[in-house]
Amino acid sequence: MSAPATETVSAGSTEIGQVVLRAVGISKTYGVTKALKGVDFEVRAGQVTVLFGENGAGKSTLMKILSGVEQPTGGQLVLHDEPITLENTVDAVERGVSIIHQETNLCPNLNVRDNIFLGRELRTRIGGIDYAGETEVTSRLMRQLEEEIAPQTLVADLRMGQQQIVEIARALAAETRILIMDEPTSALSASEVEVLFRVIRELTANGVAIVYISHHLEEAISIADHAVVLRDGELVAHEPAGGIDLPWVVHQMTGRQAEYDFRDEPRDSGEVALSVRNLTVADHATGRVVVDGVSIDVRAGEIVCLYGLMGAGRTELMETLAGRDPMTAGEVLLNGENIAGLSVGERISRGLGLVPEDRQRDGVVQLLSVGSNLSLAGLRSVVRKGLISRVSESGRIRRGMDEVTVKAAGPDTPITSLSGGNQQKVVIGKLLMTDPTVLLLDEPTRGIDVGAKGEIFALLFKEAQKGLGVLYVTSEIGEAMTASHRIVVMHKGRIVREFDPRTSTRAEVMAASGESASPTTSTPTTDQAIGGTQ
Amino acid sequence: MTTTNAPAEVTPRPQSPAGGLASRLRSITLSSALMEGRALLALVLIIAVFATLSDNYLDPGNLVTITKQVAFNAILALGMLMVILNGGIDLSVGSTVGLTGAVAGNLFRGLDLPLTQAIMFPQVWVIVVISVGVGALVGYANGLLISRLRLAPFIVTLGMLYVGRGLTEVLLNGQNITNELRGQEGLGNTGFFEVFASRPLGLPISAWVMIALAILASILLVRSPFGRWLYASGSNERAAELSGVPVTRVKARIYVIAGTCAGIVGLLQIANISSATADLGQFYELNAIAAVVIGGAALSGGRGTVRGTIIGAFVIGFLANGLVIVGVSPFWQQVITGAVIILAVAVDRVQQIAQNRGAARRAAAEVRSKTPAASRSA
Amino acid sequence: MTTTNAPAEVTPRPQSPAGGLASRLRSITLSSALMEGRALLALVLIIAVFATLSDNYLDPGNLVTITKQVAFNAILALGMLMVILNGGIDLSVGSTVGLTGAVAGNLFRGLDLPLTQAIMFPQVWVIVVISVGVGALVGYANGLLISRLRLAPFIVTLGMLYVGRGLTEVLLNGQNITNELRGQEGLGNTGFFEVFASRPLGLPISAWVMIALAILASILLVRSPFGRWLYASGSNERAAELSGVPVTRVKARIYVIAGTCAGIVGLLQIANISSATADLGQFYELNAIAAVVIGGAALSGGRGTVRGTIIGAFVIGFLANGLVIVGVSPFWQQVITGAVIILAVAVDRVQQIAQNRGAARRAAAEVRSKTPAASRSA
Amino acid sequence: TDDKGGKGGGTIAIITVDPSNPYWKAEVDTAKKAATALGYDSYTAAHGNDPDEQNTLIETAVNDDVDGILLDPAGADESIAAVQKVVDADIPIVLINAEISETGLAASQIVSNNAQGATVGAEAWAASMNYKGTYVELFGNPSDNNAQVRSDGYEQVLGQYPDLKKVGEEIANWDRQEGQEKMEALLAKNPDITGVISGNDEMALGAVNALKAKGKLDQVKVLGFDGSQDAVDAVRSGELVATVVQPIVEGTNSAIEQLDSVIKSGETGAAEEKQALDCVLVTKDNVDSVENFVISE
Ligand SMILES: Nc1ncnc2c1ncn2[C@@H]1O[C@H](COP(=O)(O)OP(=O)(O)OP(=O)(O)O)[C@@H](O)[C@H]1O
Ligand SMILES: Nc1ncnc2c1ncn2[C@@H]1O[C@H](COP(=O)(O)OP(=O)(O)OP(=O)(O)O)[C@@H](O)[C@H]1O
Ligand SMILES: [Mg+2]
Ligand SMILES: [Mg+2]
Repeated sequence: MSAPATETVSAGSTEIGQVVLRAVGISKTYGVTKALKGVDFEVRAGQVTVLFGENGAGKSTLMKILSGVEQPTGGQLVLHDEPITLENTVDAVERGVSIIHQETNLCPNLNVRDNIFLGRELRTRIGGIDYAGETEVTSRLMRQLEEEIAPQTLVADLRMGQQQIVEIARALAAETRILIMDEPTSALSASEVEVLFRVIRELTANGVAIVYISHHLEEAISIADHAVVLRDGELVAHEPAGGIDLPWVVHQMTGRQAEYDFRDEPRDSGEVALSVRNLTVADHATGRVVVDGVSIDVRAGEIVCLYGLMGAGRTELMETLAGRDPMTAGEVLLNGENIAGLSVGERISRGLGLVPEDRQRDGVVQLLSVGSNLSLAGLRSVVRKGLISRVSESGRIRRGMDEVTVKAAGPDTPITSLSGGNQQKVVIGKLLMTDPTVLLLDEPTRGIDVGAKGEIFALLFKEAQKGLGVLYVTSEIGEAMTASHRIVVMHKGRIVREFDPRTSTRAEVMAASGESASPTTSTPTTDQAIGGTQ
Repeated sequence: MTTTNAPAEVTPRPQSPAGGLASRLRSITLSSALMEGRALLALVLIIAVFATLSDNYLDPGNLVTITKQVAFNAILALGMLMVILNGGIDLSVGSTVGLTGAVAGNLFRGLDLPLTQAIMFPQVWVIVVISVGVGALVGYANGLLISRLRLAPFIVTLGMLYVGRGLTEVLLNGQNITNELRGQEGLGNTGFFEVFASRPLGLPISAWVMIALAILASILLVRSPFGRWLYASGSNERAAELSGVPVTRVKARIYVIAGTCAGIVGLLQIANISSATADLGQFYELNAIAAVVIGGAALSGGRGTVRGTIIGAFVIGFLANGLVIVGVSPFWQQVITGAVIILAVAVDRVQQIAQNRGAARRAAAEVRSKTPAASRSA
Repeated sequence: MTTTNAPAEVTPRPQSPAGGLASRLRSITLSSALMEGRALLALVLIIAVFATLSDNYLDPGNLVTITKQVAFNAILALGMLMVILNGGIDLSVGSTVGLTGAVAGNLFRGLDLPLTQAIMFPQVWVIVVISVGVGALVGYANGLLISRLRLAPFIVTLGMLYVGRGLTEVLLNGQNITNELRGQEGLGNTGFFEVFASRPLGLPISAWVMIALAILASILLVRSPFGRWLYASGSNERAAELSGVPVTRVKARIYVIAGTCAGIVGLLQIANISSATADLGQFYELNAIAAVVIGGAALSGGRGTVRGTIIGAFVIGFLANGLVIVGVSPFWQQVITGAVIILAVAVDRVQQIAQNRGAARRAAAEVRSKTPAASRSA
Repeated sequence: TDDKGGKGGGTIAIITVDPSNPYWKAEVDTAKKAATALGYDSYTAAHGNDPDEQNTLIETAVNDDVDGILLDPAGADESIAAVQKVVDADIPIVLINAEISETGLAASQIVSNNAQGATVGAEAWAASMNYKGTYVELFGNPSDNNAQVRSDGYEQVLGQYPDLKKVGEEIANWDRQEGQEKMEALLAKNPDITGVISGNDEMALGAVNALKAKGKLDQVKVLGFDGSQDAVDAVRSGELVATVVQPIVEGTNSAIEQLDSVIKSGETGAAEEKQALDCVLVTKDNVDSVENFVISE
């Protein structure tokens, strides 16, 4: 305690369970938003501290401060009992703190090796890059992570999940004593998650401290040594892992008992609204078939869940249905009309729209207000004599905001100031305002907290009751089981089976998707999703 | 009905449409005022400086001169604004000005009809339509290449700059066209100057055209679906596309608009200088871009206003005129113009940085005053 | 020692460095071949066309002439490549060429020392250092404004274009500097032409400088961390920054490099035309940008190579020379140059689209042939 | 009409083409000096041969209520409207160097006789070629009337000699470096030419550079135009066979004198409105009498 500064990184002196990094009274303000309000937080050597919290609770902000990405507006970081300030990420890495970001932060034009060593190159004697050395390490890391990615593969050519693996490898390549993982598994397949958890255990065994964030609550609980819950920028609970379970976590996160279970009578009697027949899609560049003879029907008022692993081809299927990508073969009927060859806009006006997978890239228009985002897709309906009627537009926007319950100061609020969940509601609302017959949603709840998830599904079921057909993609089995009338499982571009969620089990559905039934979680899985207690 | 925890319980706020509109207008004014603030500031500064240095600067006559001059640039800048809102750039407008001028000149000189051996002299309105049409056509070619083939606007329009300039020289063949523009009674093609060099109510026609086009552009951008689509696709093209915005069509159209504006300026300019010359319009694109950017638009797209653009054009016009009136050497005029362009965009950045610093300081102070224990405890 | 995942404990795989290098070279060749393919194609086509049209085109003497002219553009293009890799643009390099030429000319004319009443004549090497330094300084100013204040490169360098051109005219004050460049024995400032207009081994010095700088740039881009940082920050600046890449510094430096290249070209050009003139370097920036883009670089940053850029510069040079040799009317030369610029970037896009169509067709055919039953069942 | 003028004070606007070019620089410097000597303030502006810019500068000067304007016009037809504006505002204007195609507007037009200059230049050059051989021409900026006038003047003379054959022509925009590059390419195509005629000195000097580099300067005769100092030096050293000097300094001096006279008395004192400034041929014989556009003798 008296002379701590000299040996910050040499972890030999730290014992398992000892506090290595402490955040004291950390506050962070963005303009008017108070993202963190005096949070005290501890990271322990050789243990996994899991951070829970709803969207916008401040998890990422806290982690960015711990890793030097952002500077706090108040409070103090203490590393090995020494007060420190982290000016930037380099500072943090030098002190042994690395972070895997929630959004992948890679350069697509560089190869895997270059990305892993970017900013901390291995040098040759004359100052050039030691390519041989870097390639060696990269290959070794890929073996460790059980990914067959050649070091010189361009990152642009990798799947999202593989990119996440590269992010993880990059953190491992640094001499990390404290590793922060912000949603590392959001794009990983079950088997990849398993590998990641193995790596985490190896690291902790060697005294590395891990901070872990995930909205896959069960998965997170299974790896936790400590659970910390943030709510609205404040730390509301801190418990050793032994004493926690799912309902507790949800309760702490939301401040209330979670309750969503939308299981319902099957709706196989309505009219077929969307009919997909033998749809085949080939990748533009390679010509590889990614969607292979898919046939699905969606009836009016029916909510169909398209379940599958990452890379099953679901996104391609959805984007093809929406009209962004051309289809190679097959036919798509909307209300009996063949809509092949129509543009995205024409499909929207005929009643078929897509809520895309990547909200930031494809969903929100950043420079437009909440209101203008909401009215964008249905703009044609507020046009009078060639001009936008302000009265009818603002009327519709208000109704839309009420309908999807967007929490925003008003229609003129910049969309970027909303939390992820609320942004997603705007994107959904935007399409609902076009009076669709069938709504397509690709991973509508990705990166969204429990409360917002419930609200989104509530909204979908309400609309379904009014006759909307819904086809949505999810990778979360709990969601598939509790929030659909029918589950369609896709594997390697093909529809492999269909399930009635009331009569089937998680294990069956997961098995069909090609993954092992109970891969990562040690908690007993019940079909009661989250906090089924009523 | 089925859900329990949906925030549907939010009591619907009793918000009148009028109130909504007012607040909407307020926020528009506020955000655009911020954007245009620096341009207005620059304009006021420039006027103040030169008005004290020269008595004749604010002469009504001189103001009319400046306005006429500004009008040409402003009309081009309006087209350029659309392109820049889309995140594009059009380097070819200046060369299109020259080309349309040359086309009009050649039409006044008469069309050699290949078969009949006769020369046809189109009427003035036909000439006007064809010339502006040529401008639109150049824009159409740009738009096609940029939107369909997804080529970089910078390169396409750079190439078009050369093509247009070359064609202009081919058309003029080293000879300016001057007297022919007056037309001849016998040929029925007189009247060009009477319209295109007229001064209704004492203001040059170019100023009127600028005003008309600015109003048109405002309506297009603020009130029409096309405008909304333009802002949307300039900010996030992929998202706009998935919202049903015809992004390719929007992108193609704006270059047509820019080309059409260039065509109009081409006609106004040959009337103004009463001659079609080969280097008419050279560097106009740079001035137009400068006007748009000084007016607060972002070159990355999605941000910019008609009003800012017009103010930006006036900044450039008042500056150029003031430098001449004050008698600054032509060499130094260039230096000062360049410096002002940089300053105009630097000012609000510096201001912004200072603001951020101030905000951070205030926030830090607030936190300190609230949580003294925490910071000491470390 | 204590850490588990440190790269130190890598079991050294018995991989010969040569093997690594070879595979590395292979992968570089493949991906860059795709990028540079169209440039090479254009070059070969141009050479083939003009060689059949004129016997003198492939004359060794003419090749040397072309190479000399290409060299100036290529040196500028190397600097421009760095800027474009970063997603920036530098419109000021041409005006910097003129400025450094004027500075050098003035130094040859002698420095009026303010206090001593004497005129000092710096030695040639001092002149060279100062002139290139002025180029670097202009670049430094650009870099500072762009990286620190985060201003748009287009606008900053556009402003700098005016400033530089104005200063050039101020320095020359309407007088070309010609005879003074020779220096005088008595003043100890002779020898400029002996170096900067020399022809070692029959090739003009500018060509040698181009070769040297190309090698240097290759090493910088491919072998040094700076190069990796540049590619990284050009493609995803935020990611690069979070990885610890000093993105601001990288950005600031590349403009210094571009300015330095412009300074070198300025010296080479005044030696080449044996005079410092006021409009030296006009439009050079456009040619440099065209070379970089024809060479396969993306204006959005992160993509481009030294080899492609050099090829791009040769495309432009061979084309310009060929058009003159074949006797194409000067008016049409511009049209063709513009068209080739557009074509060069359009070709690979069209090819890519065709490829995609082909791939899709093949996939469709495959699907049909595989699952005849399925498609019938619908 | 103007009381300020009577006292010899007042302001003269000097509107020229491009003072970064030595020729116009001499014009501007002379005009300024002469105006100052007569007790005027003066300011200079440049339109760069852009009639639109000229319009603006003229209007600005009119608004500024100057007492007199010296204008080097941008185009014979294009400038009429601009000059008319000055006349309408009752401000005296004198044109220098180039003319406008209308009389009765400007007080006087003191015009370099480009056609005559081209003829004397071409004669001298043809003689040095012994009236035979092949040659190429470098052409100025096509949007500048003088480029065509000079080219026509050359053609008028050289067309008389059937043994002189033009084998190429390129635009080099009055620019030395462009002249050099175009010459290099022309040489590759026509390695055996024996002559080069150029619309101005800058392009001619560029051609000289190219010829020197190819070691062909001694077998090729080059003709310039303008009489710039560099060109005069080149004539002295034999690199150019001739250039043609326009006595711009004399012309400008008398232009300012006439302008002063109009301001003070309403009369120029000259017999004609249009006064031709005949160009003077500069060859090795008289090269020492020319310095900075001033012809002593
Ligand atoms: N750069 C920023 N500017 C303004 N506000 C921000 C910024 N970053 C975060 N915020 C705000 O700070 C709050 C906390 O955000 P943070 O990203 O830390 O949440 P999170 O817990 O990680 O949420 P999620 O689970 O969605 O990732 C939110 O209200 C967010 O809108
Ligand atoms: N950029 C890419 N380059 C090469 N292959 C790709 C790329 N993106 C996707 N793929 C491949 O296309 C197939 C379908 O991917 P797609 O993204 O549609 O799957 P998905 O089920 O939606 O998964 P995710 O949830 O990750 O989006 C997979 O085999 C995937 O590997
Ligand atoms: Mg987060
Ligand atoms: Mg997907």
